[in-house]
Amino acid sequence: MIDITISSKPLSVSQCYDYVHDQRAGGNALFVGTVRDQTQGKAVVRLDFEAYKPMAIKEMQKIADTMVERWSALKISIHHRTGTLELGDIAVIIAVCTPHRKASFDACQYAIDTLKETVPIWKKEYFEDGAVWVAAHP
Amino acid sequence: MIDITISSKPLSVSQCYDYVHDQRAGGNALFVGTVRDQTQGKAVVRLDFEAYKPMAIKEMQKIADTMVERWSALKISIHHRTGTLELGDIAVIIAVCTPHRKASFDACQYAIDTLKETVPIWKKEYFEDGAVWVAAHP
Amino acid sequence: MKVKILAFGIAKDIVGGKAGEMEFSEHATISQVKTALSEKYPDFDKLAKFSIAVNESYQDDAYVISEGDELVIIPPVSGG
Amino acid sequence: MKVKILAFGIAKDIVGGKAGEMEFSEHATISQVKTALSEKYPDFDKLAKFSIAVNESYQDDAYVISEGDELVIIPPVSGG
Repeated sequence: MIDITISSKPLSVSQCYDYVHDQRAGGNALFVGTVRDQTQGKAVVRLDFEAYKPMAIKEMQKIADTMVERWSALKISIHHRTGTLELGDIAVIIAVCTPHRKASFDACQYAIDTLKETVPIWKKEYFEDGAVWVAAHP
Repeated sequence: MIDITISSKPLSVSQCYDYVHDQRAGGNALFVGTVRDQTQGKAVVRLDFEAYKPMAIKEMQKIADTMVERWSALKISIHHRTGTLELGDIAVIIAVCTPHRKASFDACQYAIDTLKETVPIWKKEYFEDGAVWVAAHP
Repeated sequence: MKVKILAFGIAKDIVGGKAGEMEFSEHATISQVKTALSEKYPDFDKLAKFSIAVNESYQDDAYVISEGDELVIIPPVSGG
Repeated sequence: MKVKILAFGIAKDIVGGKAGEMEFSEHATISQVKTALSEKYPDFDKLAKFSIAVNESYQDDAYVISEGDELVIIPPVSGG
């Protein structure tokens, strides 16, 4: 009941929703992270995502396991994109269904917060005048 | 930037996502409420939703206005189904995008919580042995 | 004065139809409307609560109704 | 002993390539690995932090590496 994908192809919200959709669930929460056109006021041109794929999958699996244990998540879909992304492209989708709605929000928020802390994926932001690895420096 | 619909036709998650998708946003949160196969252990056969449509639209608009004011929501889509729904059918979709992700969760959760308190829509649950208007009695 | 009343959800079952009319005195308040409804249809007292909307907005007990208002009986909502 | 090291993100830029090898004493700890990396590549000290994963799991400073381990330098992650 856990669907984890790291892919260099465009991600699909409806594919993730269709995966988690379940008659036993009343609440489905989804988070979709997309490429913003600016970072702290500076125009972003595009992004690159690099993943240490086998370990990233393991860390995403740990997140999903915690969602099941702590919030009784019935089905979970976590998709992350790699490679070059243009403005508006989807970087990540997290979809989860739970019997009751409050848990679906809490589990989904836990997942994206934790993914951003533990999953070995790196974002390089390209500006008109250069590029930086996000969060690398204090 | 606010898309409110009450419809007797099936709802579409990707339609709501496509509406709110915006390059100025980094976070999109969606809630999808579906028909559960049971209520407190009793098997549900189907549902009927009845809406006082003009007032329901007004109350949903108030919710959306608050999401814009309080969480700087950029785009909001709220779709509610009416008529007869089968198990697994989508009853409601709320989609919202905000510059940062935390606000998208908070705004989305506020919207579904408030919708369930204020929007004049009524759910009748059908069981094998009868039907009840949900929440009517203490 | 005669006032038009709409009913939804379980309220429709209680009053036996979606639309009707009731007679109220001039300057009746929502509070008086609710009392009159409970007297005519005791099943309203069994509800968790019920509200009255006038012209598509919730109105509180002190609100004074006028000729031509459309009153709507709003039993506990359960959308979503 | 010679140990294989992989680098991602900015760590790849710092060490000048995705894969390399470094020489460590037997029973070296992750703490010693990090010190050796910082000495050879002072730019690691400019990072907000960096971690070392061994065989696809984070390992803390006290972890003792063995011959055949695959060490991976994990600079601050920024997925999502």
